[in-house]
Amino acid sequence: MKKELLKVENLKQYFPIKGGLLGRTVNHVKAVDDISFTIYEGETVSIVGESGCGKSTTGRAILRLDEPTAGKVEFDGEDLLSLNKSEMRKKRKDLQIIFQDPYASINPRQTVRQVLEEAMIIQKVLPKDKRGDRIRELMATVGLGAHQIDRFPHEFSGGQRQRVGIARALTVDPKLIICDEAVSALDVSIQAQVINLLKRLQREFQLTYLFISHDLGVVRHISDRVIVMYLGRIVEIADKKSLFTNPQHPYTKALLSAIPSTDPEKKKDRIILQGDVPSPINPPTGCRFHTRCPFATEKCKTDTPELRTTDFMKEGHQSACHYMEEIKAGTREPNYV
Amino acid sequence: MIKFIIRRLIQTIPVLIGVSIVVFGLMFLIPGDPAQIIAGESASQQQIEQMRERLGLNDPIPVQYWNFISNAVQGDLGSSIRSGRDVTSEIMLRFWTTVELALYSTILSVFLGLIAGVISATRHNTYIDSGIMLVALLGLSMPNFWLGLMLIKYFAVDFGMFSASGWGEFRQMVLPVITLGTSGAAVIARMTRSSMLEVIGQDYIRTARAKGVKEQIVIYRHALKNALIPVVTVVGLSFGSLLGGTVITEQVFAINGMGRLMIDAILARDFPIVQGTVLVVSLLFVLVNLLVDIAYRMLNKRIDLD
Amino acid sequence: AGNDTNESEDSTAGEEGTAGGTLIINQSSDAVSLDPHGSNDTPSSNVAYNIYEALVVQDQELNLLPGLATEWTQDEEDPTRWEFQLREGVTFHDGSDFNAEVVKANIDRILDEDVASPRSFLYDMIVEINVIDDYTVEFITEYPYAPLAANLAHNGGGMISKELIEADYAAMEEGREPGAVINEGPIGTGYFKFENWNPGQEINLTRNEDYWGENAKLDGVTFRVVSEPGTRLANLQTGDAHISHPIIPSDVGQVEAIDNLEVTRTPSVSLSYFGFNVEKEPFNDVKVRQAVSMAINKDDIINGVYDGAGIPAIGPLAPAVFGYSENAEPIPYDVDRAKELLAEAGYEDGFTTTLWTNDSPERTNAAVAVQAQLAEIGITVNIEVLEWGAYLEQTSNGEHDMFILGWSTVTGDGDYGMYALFHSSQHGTPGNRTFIDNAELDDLLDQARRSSDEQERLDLYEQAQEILIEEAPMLYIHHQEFLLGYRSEVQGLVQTPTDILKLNEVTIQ
Amino acid sequence: MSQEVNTPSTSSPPPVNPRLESWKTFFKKLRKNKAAMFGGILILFFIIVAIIGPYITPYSPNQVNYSMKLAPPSADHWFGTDHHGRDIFSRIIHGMKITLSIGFVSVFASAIIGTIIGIISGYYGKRTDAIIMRIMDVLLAFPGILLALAIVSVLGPSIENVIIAVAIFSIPVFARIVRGSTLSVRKLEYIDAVKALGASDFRIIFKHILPNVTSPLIVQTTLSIATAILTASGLSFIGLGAQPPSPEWGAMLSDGRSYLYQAGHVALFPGMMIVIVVLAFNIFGDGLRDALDPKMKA
Amino acid sequence: MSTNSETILDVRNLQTSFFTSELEVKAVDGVSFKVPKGKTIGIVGESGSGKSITSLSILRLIQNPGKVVGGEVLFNGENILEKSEAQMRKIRGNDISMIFQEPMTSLNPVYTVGQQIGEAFQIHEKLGKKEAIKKSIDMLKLVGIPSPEKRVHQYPFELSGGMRQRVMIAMALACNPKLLIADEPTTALDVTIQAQILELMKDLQDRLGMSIIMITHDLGVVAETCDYVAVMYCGKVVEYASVKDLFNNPRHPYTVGLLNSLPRHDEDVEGELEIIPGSVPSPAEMPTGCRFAPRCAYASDICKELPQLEEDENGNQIRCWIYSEEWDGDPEVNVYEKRTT
Ligand SMILES: Nc1ncnc2c1ncn2[C@@H]1O[C@H](COP(=O)(O)OP(=O)(O)OP(=O)(O)O)[C@@H](O)[C@H]1O
Ligand SMILES: Nc1ncnc2c1ncn2[C@@H]1O[C@H](COP(=O)(O)OP(=O)(O)OP(=O)(O)O)[C@@H](O)[C@H]1O
Ligand SMILES: [Mg+2]
Ligand SMILES: [Mg+2]
Repeated sequence: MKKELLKVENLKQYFPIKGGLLGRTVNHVKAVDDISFTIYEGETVSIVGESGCGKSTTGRAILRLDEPTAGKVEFDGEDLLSLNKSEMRKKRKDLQIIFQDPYASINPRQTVRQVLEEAMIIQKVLPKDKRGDRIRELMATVGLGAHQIDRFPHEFSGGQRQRVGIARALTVDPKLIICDEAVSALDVSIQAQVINLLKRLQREFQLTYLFISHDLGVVRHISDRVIVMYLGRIVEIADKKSLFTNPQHPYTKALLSAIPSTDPEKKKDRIILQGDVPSPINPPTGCRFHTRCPFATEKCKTDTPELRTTDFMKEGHQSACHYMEEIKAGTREPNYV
Repeated sequence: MIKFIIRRLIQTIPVLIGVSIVVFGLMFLIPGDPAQIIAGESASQQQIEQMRERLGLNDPIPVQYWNFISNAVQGDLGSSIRSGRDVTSEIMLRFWTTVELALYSTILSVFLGLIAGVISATRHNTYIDSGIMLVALLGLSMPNFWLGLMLIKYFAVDFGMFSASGWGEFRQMVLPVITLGTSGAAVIARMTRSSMLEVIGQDYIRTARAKGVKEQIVIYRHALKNALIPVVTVVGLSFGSLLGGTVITEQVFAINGMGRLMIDAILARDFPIVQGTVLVVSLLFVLVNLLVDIAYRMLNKRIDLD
Repeated sequence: AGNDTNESEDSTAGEEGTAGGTLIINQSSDAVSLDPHGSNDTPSSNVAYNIYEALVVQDQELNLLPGLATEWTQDEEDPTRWEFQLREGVTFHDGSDFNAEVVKANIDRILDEDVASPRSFLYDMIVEINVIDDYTVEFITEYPYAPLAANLAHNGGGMISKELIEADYAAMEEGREPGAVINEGPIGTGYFKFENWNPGQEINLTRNEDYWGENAKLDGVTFRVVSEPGTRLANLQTGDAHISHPIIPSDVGQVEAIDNLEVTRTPSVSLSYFGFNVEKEPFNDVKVRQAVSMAINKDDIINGVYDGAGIPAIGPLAPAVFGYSENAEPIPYDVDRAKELLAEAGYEDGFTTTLWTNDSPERTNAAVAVQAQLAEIGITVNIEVLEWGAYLEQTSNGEHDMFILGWSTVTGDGDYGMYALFHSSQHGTPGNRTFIDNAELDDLLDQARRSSDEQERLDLYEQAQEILIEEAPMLYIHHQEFLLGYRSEVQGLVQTPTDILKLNEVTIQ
Repeated sequence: MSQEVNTPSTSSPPPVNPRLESWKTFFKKLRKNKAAMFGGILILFFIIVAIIGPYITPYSPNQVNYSMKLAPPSADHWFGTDHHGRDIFSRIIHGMKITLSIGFVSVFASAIIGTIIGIISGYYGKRTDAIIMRIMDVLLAFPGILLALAIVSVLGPSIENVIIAVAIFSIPVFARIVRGSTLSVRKLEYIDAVKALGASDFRIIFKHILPNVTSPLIVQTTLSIATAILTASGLSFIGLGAQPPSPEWGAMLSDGRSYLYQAGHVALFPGMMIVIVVLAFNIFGDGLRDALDPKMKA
Repeated sequence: MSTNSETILDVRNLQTSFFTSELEVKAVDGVSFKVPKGKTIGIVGESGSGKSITSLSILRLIQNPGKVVGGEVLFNGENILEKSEAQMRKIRGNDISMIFQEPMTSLNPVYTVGQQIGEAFQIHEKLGKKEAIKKSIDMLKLVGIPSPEKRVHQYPFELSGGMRQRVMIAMALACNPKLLIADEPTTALDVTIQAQILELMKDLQDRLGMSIIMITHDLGVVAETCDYVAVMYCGKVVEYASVKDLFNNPRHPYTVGLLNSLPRHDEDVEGELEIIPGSVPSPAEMPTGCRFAPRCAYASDICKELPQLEEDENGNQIRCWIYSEEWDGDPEVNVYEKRTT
């Protein structure tokens, strides 16, 4: 019954680092290093993870905004990477992205109206005379007033710009939207409006989201499944409930424990991660998390753990840790110093 | 980047071949016969025929081109039809003069242009701005001969500060450099101004200010570097065109440069010299533009040339 | 300070200047070649004149005087045979002797097809040169040719060291251009020696201490290239140069107003003219040509365009040229008559024509003046400016209607002044760009060059000029005056009507 | 979820044509810019003078009168007379049309062509860029006079052809400037954003990159007008362009070269007019730039 | 508000407007609050309510066509708005520094991050270039950027969103400012890094007595870091309270609505999130009275008049008629009851 909408296989994205006066390539940033996952039609999959672990890069690579170094991206059964330019252009109607940085991603010389209208023109979504109404409707949808319609991006606040970005992505009625920190700059009430809207659209039009966010509250609210990334790799993937209630990977656990609480009185016992944060330029060998993992052993330094599932995990819940069982059983003590 | 440079240098070869073919083609297209020009208003048919024979002008054009190019590859650009002198030595005699003249003028125009442009931009829509831009436009619209002769009249004849002609000594270099530098300075000033205006409103300028950076540094470090791309382009263009075409200034200040050599040769249909100078100038142009592209990358690492 | 036309000549006789110093002459362009056989332009001639000498010399009035030849005769019996007696004891700057072999080598070289000298037309009637003895040489011409001596006086007949000629030939074997070696180190017998040449910039000459005659007074001469008239003037003012050769007419007033600067005006042997293409309508009708000639007020043009520097031309020859006729009746300035003539020719409403000029400001200005004057008689003239190379080619192809050119009778002989311009054998490149073809005229010109009798020649030329005025193949505008600016400290300067500066007597005070 | 938020805003403003609207704001900004208005009015004035001026000049532009040669400015001859005794003022008025069209048409033609070439080159980069830019290098390095001679010999002498020649000379200039700026904007994130919408290259180039290179483009265009007029006058000497006695300003200026010292006004007035025209275009260009800049105060 | 502790910044009735072609946009319309020394005050509120503009006004970095049209900003008792540009420069970056909201456009694209952070050291601590870079590396390490020695030589576009934001933070913290204005400093950071950064700020605050203005939408962050909170709506402060009071006893209807909209991370809530109905009024239709009134469930007649910011005995402030004598609506109204989370 579930239809595979997006299938990412062994995706890699390496950026060259240029050094020296003459800019030779001295190294690579392995921003995304061999990840695979599937998104089914009508569901919301979130990607969470450390900043810089390759979330945005994944999104961009799927859309071919940067040509991936290697891998396969299948959308609706079609291999996106093999499409030629004009085929890809048509495909883009179905695949949209809300950029992380709303200001940088809007042409500073266009008013909101122009931004939205352009999207419609490009994908020919509406006849000319209907566009004006649709623009106002979209504006209202994201909580912007009609009086702001002819304003330029720099005349908006950060959150307002982000809403322009959201409206733009919605304009063309896509099937899949990659929401890169789409609601992070919004105040909670607007955020709530937008999230409600996204969910409603999903219900009505079978929209699919790849939701990149740091706000685990939002993630928990909106997702069906969650992917946890660390340093260019997927370390855990599970349905929402399973992940929040039964996290397996030590990194996931650390992440969940760090969520700030809205209760000023509540003191939390956070898992404070030790050690230097490694860099994707020279990622650690073996398990990439081993440099900071309280459970790490010699094995973690040499052997790369695969995503796998255990009997105490729900179906579809996978995690990449050598010691899930031991940790679960409590036979492995964290070695905090 | 080294690969890039090497690739660009390799690209000069088709450029030079292209230039030489076009020059060759055009030289035959346009009316005028070197033999007749050398002879002047009168020359018997037979005499002209003799001269054409001697110069190899009666060969089919492809043969002539082949002769030229096969010699050129060996570094022999032939010899002048008019004077019989070696083309290479004719060019080398003037090469450095022209390069110096172009270089100094460019330095002057960059210096003046940048300062004027920046001041203008920071004082946007004030009297200072308008004043500077007025001067710049005057500088631009003034024909070189006019400016040159005026400078000569006042600074060479009346005040005796500088020489009116020649090249080599400081006294001789000042006036031509000013003459040539002025219009370049004007263009650079205008370019800098408008480009700065684009940049000054950006967020990162605000960030710099928020750091407590002195306004001067905000302008000259943070804004200017971002604004330089079009400026660098025009600097490259004007430097390039100075290398190829300073004829009027050279004439006014009696400077023995490549510009005049080239124009005289064109007018005299002295093919070998024309070919030689055009090739040298093209080579320089390609190099200058290579430098410009490298400068782009230095200014903005996001510009990816490979 | 102002100077009048002939004062320059007097200044030769002026107070003795002190010897020494280097004279700096600003020229408008560089010498093309210092091989006297290899160039045909005034700057080259001007420099070369000081290095090389010819067999015959012309004085101020273009009289022929002994040069490297002490005397010469044209055989009365066989007018194709000439004998020249050479000066003895003359050495070249390289120390080699000047003798009959040298003369033969030089003339042979000019006529050598491989050298392709642009001067060869001056001597191409010579079929044979015989060395009689060391200092006697015999020329055999194809037909009797009276002006030979005058032609030999031309700078193109300058004598080059024989060794140098041989070296030059040797270099030609190796693929170098003819004249390349000579150009690098010219060697003649003149009162100045070549020192160095920085092409495009300057040529330096030093005094020849071993000159056969009286040594030059200057230590040396520098010819500098300053093409901008304003800069030449500025250099003159600042003392960076002694002579500006030339100054432009519009600067005369200014130079005269400056204390230590002088101007000389030298009448020339040159002619400026507007040619008609007599093969094309409407200029194939002599009435039209006459009408145009009558409609032009030459004085207006001379004053307006040339600032008075010159005299109106009646025919093609300037007064100083041998063969000039004082009796020739000019076509009058008469607008009414011009209109009548036009009407007679069937153009009562005038016509439209084009006038070509090359990119010289003076010629363009003259064109504008003529255009305005012809408008008065209903002729609409469109001016087209052509670049020199194209101009020469297209006018010699006869593509023009009207055109402007000049002619300088450098040998000072009527043959040079008329043959190439008007003989029907000379259509096109050789000089006859009006394409006039008049049998009677041809005959006169042929006879005149063959006759060895001066008076007969003068008569023939007078007839020729009458025909030329009547036929009006061209509108003779004026005979230019050469304008020279110099600093007062320069003394003893002589400029010939052929635009040569004689420097042997010059001193700097 | 409360529906109020999602329904179209109740106070829907009257329908407006958005494009018209943005033009309106553009013109509004332009109108508010005093300098731009001044420049624009000057240009308009020149155009009017160019059209009706020739009917109202005091003298015929080609009226030769050697008795009045090089007369300084006076009540009779406001700008004096030239070396043919022609009234410079009348000549300037008559020359306005031809001069403006040379300056204007050639610059606009080359700006348009050069911009297209430059944007394509900068946007596609790589091979395309290399080939286009090398061709531009050839064109730049090429002696203009040779090209001009070729044009006269093939197309014959005419005003149109001088415009063609001048335009060809300046194409590479525009191409390089535009390409440089294109290189620096093509990687910006908002370009990615429209790409993600499926915009064609054509749209990206003309809608998103072009507006961001307008500023150097406007500067270069307005400046080139001066250069074009001066270049054209240089070409008239080899038969391209305005032939004597045409009162084209550049040619008048060159005529004055011989009289710079004793009758400076011959060169001064045409020179001054060129300055004023160039000034007008530049001021107008600046205003245009400001009006196009969304961050500039309206 | 505790009047006994020293106040480092006192914003009084600050007004900033943008003069656009049509009308005046009053982005900040009479904002007042105090920042006690060594404390953190949070500013939360409607997106577009003027939080960023307020902070920019404090630093006097408002650009054309914007203008501070009224009010006072007392920093250590001196009105910043009256200082000369030169004096202002000494304050900026050194005494008061700011983390901007847009990390991409706020970083200069043509300089490496090291150069940009190092500049602050060069200006205010007069360090040489090399030392400045060294200290920049330290700063990058401090904000948790991996392999800082390499990153320091990278350009902004080569970094991820979160890294850019941390570069901004490093830059702002470089010279140990007395007052830090952090405009959404952690939106692009994952929670572990966020915790680390907040820890770092706390640490600096403890060590150096730094005061912080924390602008954020993340109420969790507010709860964890702030001592006081100002809630803004439409260019005005509507509520100001200690963090405890605000979360435990929010009084303004808008504050309550805000808290209700929060998605939960600790339990699964099915269905939609709660929202505040209605939308923000446009400047043209700005109500003359309480600006929230059109969306307020309790609004009554008196709300057509503008309520004043009233301070209660705890130093908490509220701009709402409900808490005044004149209240004409339901006298039993209890806003807090509506709280759902
Ligand atoms: N240049 C400008 N011209 C006109 N209006 C502007 C300009 N800049 C900001 N505004 C308006 O000022 C108001 C306040 O903006 P500000 O950036 O302070 O909001 P904010 O509270 O920081 O919002 P966010 O949380 O979304 O960042 C907004 O409504 C915005 O539209
Ligand atoms: N154009 C680029 N050149 C070089 N490195 C890059 C480039 N773009 C991204 N990177 C690097 O790739 C890595 C992943 O970046 P990405 O933007 O995907 O992170 P992210 O997971 O989205 O982080 P954040 O949550 O902070 O936005 C980072 O280390 C970043 O420095
Ligand atoms: Mg990201
Ligand atoms: Mg903000």
